[in-house]
Amino acid sequence: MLIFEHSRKNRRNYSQAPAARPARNNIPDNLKRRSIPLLPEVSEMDTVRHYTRLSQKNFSIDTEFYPLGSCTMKYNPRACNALAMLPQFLSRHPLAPEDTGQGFLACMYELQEILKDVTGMAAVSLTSMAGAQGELIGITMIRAYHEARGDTGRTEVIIPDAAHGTNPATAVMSGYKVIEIPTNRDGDVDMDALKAAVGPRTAGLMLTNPSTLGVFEKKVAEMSRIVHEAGGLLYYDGANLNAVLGKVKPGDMGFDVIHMNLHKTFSTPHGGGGPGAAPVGVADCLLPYLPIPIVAHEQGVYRWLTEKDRPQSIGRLSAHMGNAGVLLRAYIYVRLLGAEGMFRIAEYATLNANYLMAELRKLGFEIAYPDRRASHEFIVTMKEIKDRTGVTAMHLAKRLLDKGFHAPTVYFPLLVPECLLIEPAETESKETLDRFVVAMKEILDEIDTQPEMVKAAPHNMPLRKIDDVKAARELDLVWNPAG
Amino acid sequence: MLIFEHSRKNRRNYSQAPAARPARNNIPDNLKRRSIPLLPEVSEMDTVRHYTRLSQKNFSIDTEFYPLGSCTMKYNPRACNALAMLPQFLSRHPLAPEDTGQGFLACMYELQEILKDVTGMAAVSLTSMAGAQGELIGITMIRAYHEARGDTGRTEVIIPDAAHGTNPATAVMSGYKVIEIPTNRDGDVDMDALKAAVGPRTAGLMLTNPSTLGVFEKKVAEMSRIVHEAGGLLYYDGANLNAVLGKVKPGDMGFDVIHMNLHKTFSTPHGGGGPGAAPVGVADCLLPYLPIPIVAHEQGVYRWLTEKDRPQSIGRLSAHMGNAGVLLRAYIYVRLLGAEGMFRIAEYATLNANYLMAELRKLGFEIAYPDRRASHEFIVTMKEIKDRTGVTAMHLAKRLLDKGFHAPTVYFPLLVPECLLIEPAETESKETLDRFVVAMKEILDEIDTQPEMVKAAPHNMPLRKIDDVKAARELDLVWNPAG
Amino acid sequence: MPFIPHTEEDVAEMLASIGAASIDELFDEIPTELKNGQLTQVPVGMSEMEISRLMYERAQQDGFYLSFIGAGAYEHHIPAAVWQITTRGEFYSSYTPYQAEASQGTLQLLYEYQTMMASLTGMDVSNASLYDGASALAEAALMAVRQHKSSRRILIPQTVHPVYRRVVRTIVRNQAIEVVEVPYDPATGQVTIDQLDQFAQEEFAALIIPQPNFFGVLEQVDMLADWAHDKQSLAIAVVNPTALAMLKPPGEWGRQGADIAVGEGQPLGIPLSSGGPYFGFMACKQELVRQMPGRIIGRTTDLEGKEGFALTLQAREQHIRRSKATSNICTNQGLMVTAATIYMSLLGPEGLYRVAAQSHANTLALVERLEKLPGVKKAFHSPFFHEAVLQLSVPADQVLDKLRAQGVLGGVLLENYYPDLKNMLLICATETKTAEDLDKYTEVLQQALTA
Amino acid sequence: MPFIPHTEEDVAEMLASIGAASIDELFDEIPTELKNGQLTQVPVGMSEMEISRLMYERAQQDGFYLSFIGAGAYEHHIPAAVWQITTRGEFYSSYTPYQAEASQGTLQLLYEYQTMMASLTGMDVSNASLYDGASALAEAALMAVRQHKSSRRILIPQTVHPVYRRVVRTIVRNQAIEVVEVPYDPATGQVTIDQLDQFAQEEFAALIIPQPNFFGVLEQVDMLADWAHDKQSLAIAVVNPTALAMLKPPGEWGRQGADIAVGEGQPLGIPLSSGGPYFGFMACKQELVRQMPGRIIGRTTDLEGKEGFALTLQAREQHIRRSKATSNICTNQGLMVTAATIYMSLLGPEGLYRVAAQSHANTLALVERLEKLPGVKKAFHSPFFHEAVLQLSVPADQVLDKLRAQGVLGGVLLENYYPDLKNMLLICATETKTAEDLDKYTEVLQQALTA
Ligand SMILES: Cc1ncc(COP(=O)(O)O)c(C=O)c1O
Ligand SMILES: Cc1ncc(COP(=O)(O)O)c(C=O)c1O
Repeated sequence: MLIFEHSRKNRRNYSQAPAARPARNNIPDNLKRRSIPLLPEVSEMDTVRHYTRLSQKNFSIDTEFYPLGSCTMKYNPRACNALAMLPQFLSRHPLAPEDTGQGFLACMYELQEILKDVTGMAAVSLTSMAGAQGELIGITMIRAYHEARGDTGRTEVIIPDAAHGTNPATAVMSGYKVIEIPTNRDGDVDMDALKAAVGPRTAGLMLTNPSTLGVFEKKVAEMSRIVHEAGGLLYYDGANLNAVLGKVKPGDMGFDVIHMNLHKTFSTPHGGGGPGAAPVGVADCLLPYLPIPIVAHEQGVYRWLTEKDRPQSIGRLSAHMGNAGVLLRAYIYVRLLGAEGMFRIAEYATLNANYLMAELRKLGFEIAYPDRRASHEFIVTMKEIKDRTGVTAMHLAKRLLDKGFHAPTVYFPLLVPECLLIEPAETESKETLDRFVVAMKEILDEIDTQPEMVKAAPHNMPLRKIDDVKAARELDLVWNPAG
Repeated sequence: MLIFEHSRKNRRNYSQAPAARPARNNIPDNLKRRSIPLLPEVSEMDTVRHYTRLSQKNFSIDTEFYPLGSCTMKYNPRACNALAMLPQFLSRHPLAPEDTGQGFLACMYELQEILKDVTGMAAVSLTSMAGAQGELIGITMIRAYHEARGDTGRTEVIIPDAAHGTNPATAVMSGYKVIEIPTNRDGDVDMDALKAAVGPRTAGLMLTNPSTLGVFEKKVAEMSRIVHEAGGLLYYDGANLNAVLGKVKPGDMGFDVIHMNLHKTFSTPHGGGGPGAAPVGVADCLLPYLPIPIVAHEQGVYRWLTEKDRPQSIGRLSAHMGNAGVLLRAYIYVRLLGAEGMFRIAEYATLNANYLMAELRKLGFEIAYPDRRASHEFIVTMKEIKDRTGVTAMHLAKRLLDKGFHAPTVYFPLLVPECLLIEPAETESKETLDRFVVAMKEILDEIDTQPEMVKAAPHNMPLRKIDDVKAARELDLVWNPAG
Repeated sequence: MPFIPHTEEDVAEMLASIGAASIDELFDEIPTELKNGQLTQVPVGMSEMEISRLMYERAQQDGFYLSFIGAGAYEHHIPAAVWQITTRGEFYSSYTPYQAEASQGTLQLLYEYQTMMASLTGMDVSNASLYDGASALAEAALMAVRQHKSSRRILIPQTVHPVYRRVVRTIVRNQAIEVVEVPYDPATGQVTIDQLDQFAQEEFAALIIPQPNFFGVLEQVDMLADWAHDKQSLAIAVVNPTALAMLKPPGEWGRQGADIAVGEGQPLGIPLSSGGPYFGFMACKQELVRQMPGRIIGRTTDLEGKEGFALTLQAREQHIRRSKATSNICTNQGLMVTAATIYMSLLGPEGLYRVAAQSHANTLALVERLEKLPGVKKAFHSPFFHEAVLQLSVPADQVLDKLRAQGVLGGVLLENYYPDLKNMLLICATETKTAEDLDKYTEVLQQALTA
Repeated sequence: MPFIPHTEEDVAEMLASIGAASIDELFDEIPTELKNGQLTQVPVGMSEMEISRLMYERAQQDGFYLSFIGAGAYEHHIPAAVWQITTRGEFYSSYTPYQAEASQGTLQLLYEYQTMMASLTGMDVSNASLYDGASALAEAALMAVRQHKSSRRILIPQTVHPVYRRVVRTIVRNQAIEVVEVPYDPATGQVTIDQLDQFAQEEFAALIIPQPNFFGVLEQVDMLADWAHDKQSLAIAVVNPTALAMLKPPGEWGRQGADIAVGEGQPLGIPLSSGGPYFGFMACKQELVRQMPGRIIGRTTDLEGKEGFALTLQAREQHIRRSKATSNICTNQGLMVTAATIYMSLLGPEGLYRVAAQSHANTLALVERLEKLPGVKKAFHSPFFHEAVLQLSVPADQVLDKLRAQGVLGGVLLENYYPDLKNMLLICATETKTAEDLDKYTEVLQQALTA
């Protein structure tokens, strides 16, 4: 039932609004609203009930194992939420004077310093509100760099075919042409293709390392040399930083600019689709172009750097300073972890992934890159199974839901057919992984004995398989009281 | 799965305890613990996941209609929870000096004054932690009153048969003998029986009004006269105060002492079985005996009255001052309601009950007291249905669960066979009541067409009917790792 | 009409169905002379915005302090997860789990709680909570009298929390049960065998044994339990649950173990909150289980044999047995036990041990620092857990006032409870206190003593 | 090892299964020279207890103020239910709802959100959020250019929030889109037809129309929308969602209505929180839906015909269309939209109207009081919603400092954004302000002006 179907004309929540319409109203008649907006008229209790019940229809980290590759679904510590929501933090206006926010700004400054250290970059801006925006900032800075040098012929950005969709989308949004290069059989970038692609039109290369194939790009140093020699810069998509946190620093790998998804590696919640935060780090060459605001610490006082301090800045990407509350959560998380905790994340995320890969291999699942270590994730391909039985990666994914596990990422990266990208994250226990292996074994058996049942999954969820073809064909995007 | 089954030896939550065992330990060897207590060793995430999932197995006001008679399951405003849990309130030590708690004490004092007004009593003590404890306090005060007058022959407390179980249990716990008196066909106390029961041994009468039969005891004034003339005092069990809040005051009905369940009428949450709070109000005659502490307001300062101020007090019932946090929630609730809001509660709770009674009667359900108005609750008896079909009140209750409604109270009060005590409360909308009526209609049809299915309910819950006979016969009260 | 969803049309339709002309008519069975409807002390309703502002202001007024007060309620770190889960609507707004199939969440949790508490206390079984530690002790006394049959007297040391003793007296007095107090040794702050032996010739249903006692001092629990059992009395332990992570559990006291263990559950994840809601715990030996008051949950199966949970032994309870129940208790402190169960799960055995051990070590360290100040000495020469009594050479109430002016709540004035114990402070430093906090206390106390 | 559940035995068993000797060995594909492992700026880990104390201290340091700052972020009462539900684990810790069957909670909520926003803006369809108001405006500009095809120029009045203009420029510049600014009438603080007509001969993909504008002033939106449409430009509305409860919605502006409406969602139940996370909303006409960036949810059915919800029109998005997507946006602000949806449900149409109307009335009342003070006058003679600009006769920065010393945040210095507008304050009084608050401001401003 939709919230609108609980609605009844003229019902009101008396506690939640001023007691009466005020007498004074100076809005000119021609600017007044005449229609009543379609907001529900529901009691407070029924609102609470409706949304509490809706929430129960979600899978989530707090209720299920969620091995969604490339998404780093790990535990979001409850302390981060509680402390970031202290009333003083929540009530602080973004334009309140800096001297009324020294406590908050201290957290932001320290977070910048910690992120610099962890990534090996020269400076960090916290402003970006998600990975894709971090990419846009990064590529915009690369453009600013070339422009500042009068190097205006660079119109291309090179991107491996395994890259996340945001990479090519960002390059285009930044006004570049995308040059896609292939991956070799081992899951590494094809070096010959890279060499062939670089040239005077190369503005830069975007790379995820470990890549979205779940392997570490071993020749990253050589790639860096090739691109730099061609006059391009290197962008690091830090979505997979969790796999190497503290162990390998993007700065040491030769990257000029990076973003890190705090909503992955630094465990801020995904919230059903954000908000995230994706601070951007730069090497010295890009320092002048960093977006504002940035927190400075001068004579014991924290303050925002603005355009005045940073005349070459590419500018601003949000009305204020980005997703401050998300940054606070990440700050609390890193302080809980401490330096030792950082390394351990990478270690145990990697251990979990390699263990799960080993166990699934033993069951007979085909590993896409069988000769490689898993980073914090790995790929199973269902190609052979599909050819044999007709059961696809998506069928298996839906059947996993029936067994109380969220599905892995399916059909990404695009180059591996019928792929399941599986990322268990370090916060899952061996027992949970073992239970997942049991479920995968059961499904493997079911595929043999009752493939049609598997194809018709899910069976135990509140709804059966949702018809998304119909959703796109018969667009129904807003509710209409007329029905 | 039990939390213990997620446990693994030597697993720890590093964030939740000091980083190491301290070096110093002066506990003598013979007083030290040698065994490791059976607390689970589970990660923070798995703890969160386990208890989040457990919570989802509950019905609750926030998820379902819960017409549990005598329990007043109404909306517990979320603001009450949020504001009572402000960190300063939570962190305040009960023995912190009063001048560090004037904000808190102001709330308590104002709550006392409001409750006095609402009940028409001379004074109120907030100390009692639940209805049953309020009763114990009340009867203890009655004893103190008689004792102070040297009136020591009074050994009996009179209680109608419709009374809640706590009433007779309290009387016995207070050292009295219970004299039970019957109810007449109309649901009122049998006045002749009352007259016959009173006498020089009568310490008092305990009465719920409206009674647990869902009707208003019309002759309450006469009952008061009879008991008082016999030298006894009148106790008001305020569990049903919601039905008459502000409309009729127990003080005006002639009661000498009352308790009110804040966890019913004043909407503090039930929490799966408490905590509650049940302030006790007294008429002048019992004033000296009130339990401490009580908040006083003197020269602009709030302070606790102690035994020194109140030498005749019966004493204390809790280590501190009762369930302070619950009282704060009730305070916030009454301030949200205001005077107008108080009356309205009684009005709409009564409207909902009478409407539901009328609709169920139309369906063919038998109303136990068909000639009476419902107070905020009413009784359906399944006697005829049971005799005809074998389907009992309990069967119907379980079948309601299947349809997403919590069951009414069954088999209480004891004097009505196969009873369903139904209390919808004022916060439910007409639409919800109508949906409940539809469900009751469906069950009525099912009883005719497929009684065995109804008897085997529930069918749609995570578990089928629980075997509570086995629970009592093969006692399993603690988990044993050996199995 | 806050929280009332009815529209005018709804009301009209409902009245029509009932066949009444107005809502007022529904009250027509109430004698007119009883109808009042005048509220003079209830202010007009506020919006949520308005009450929020008021409550924030009052909370700000009360502020935060650096507190060294214990005396039965203890400041411990509470993991954020505890209350975020506990206040989920499904726990917060559900009733007592009478309908088992619709309450498996609460029921399973309570069963887990029972298991944890039974193990922590070293007893066979636990109930699912009582109101608080003081009333739990009173219930234990009543239980002992029911069990013992021949004596209606309870022996209670003066080292038991004074308010607990007061509560016990208030409650048991009605049933003509006599409470006899045992003095303590002024040098050690403990009950000794000599003091007990004054009562050697008398019969008692039970001896109550606190561990640690109100002074924070550790009692000779083995000796006390054996003394009780030697004279056919029950031994009732009243214990701090945090301390049990370090201390011998009641079930192992003496040759037979205590018969009943009760205490205040607040240290297990419950905020101080000006004194409540907390919860009382009670565990006992198997043979006493049918005498136990309060809810008890049993593990059982459903129709199809699947594991499930239900209230059990309800024949002890008022809603079934009415005047023959073991107690009148009905609503108890379910939500607090929810929090405590999550707290214990998050801490685990090692975590709880460290909390206890760090609290112990902090208090040791604090006492050591303070003892070095001129005019301060320990009042009792006994081992203590995480509280200790200090004897000051100057008026202690004035010292406390001075500390408070510096933002420090320096402890409890013992004189309020023991009129003879002049200028003594009961102090406590749990694991929440840092070395700087201890220094701060030392510093402000030094100033207060010299100023 | 915070948040890592592995015991030593687990690790040994797992390594054995993998066939590796150590965890380190799992990193053997990483070239040794790249391995670093030195962290010098990351402090040692804290326990939750320690970080809690630190964060409480920092929060206390920042404190509370009586604030009259608006300028794009507004203090409104947020019902307690909003965030108690929003932070439930099932909303808080779930991912983007790719697996529809396991995400019906989030999906249905977003569909409800789309319905509310489409209606509030008077548009046909809404997406499920963008990052914030400023970036939403930039996306709208890109969308207009995509749609318009022949012009790559955007016309934007200087009455649009100055930072929004900066963000638009940062983002669209990469695609060689030109941003042209329209001046405003200094007397009214509005864009007039005269100013616009300077650009009558040029081609633009879109005209951006703020309502209210940055000065709080109401623009002549019908005229502006018609002007844009007359020259085949799109009309992009950038609006305050609270104001829409009172003001004509973009869908009804002029003869055709605006084509795209965007804005900052923060006023709908999102805490100020130093600037984020907020969310950007975007609604548009049906014919533009395939140009819209961001997630869109559609209602559909399951295998058995039951109503269900799913992400739809994914061919617009980067994860399907990669370089041909309408935008690179992926993660957006889902949880904020969850809060906003609950907020709008709790307020309802009348509640939101009253919030808007009371904010408007409070600002009217405040401006009236302040205007009476010598040295204070209104800067613009136009109707305003809940913000207004005051011209002071003395240095405004010093006045603000004096107010702050009294606990009052007196507004924003306009000079920071418009260097020509000296000694002007942009002030705002939402429904959270009482008559006493307005008096307080009046009083401290009077003192500041005279002292
Ligand atoms: C590899 C990779 N890059 C970039 C992104 C984009 O990050 P965001 O969703 O925060 O915009 C993602 C997100 O899933 C990703 O997995
Ligand atoms: C009529 C009546 N009296 C007394 C009580 C006991 O109140 P409590 O459960 O708060 O002890 C109840 C509780 O259900 C009740 O319904």
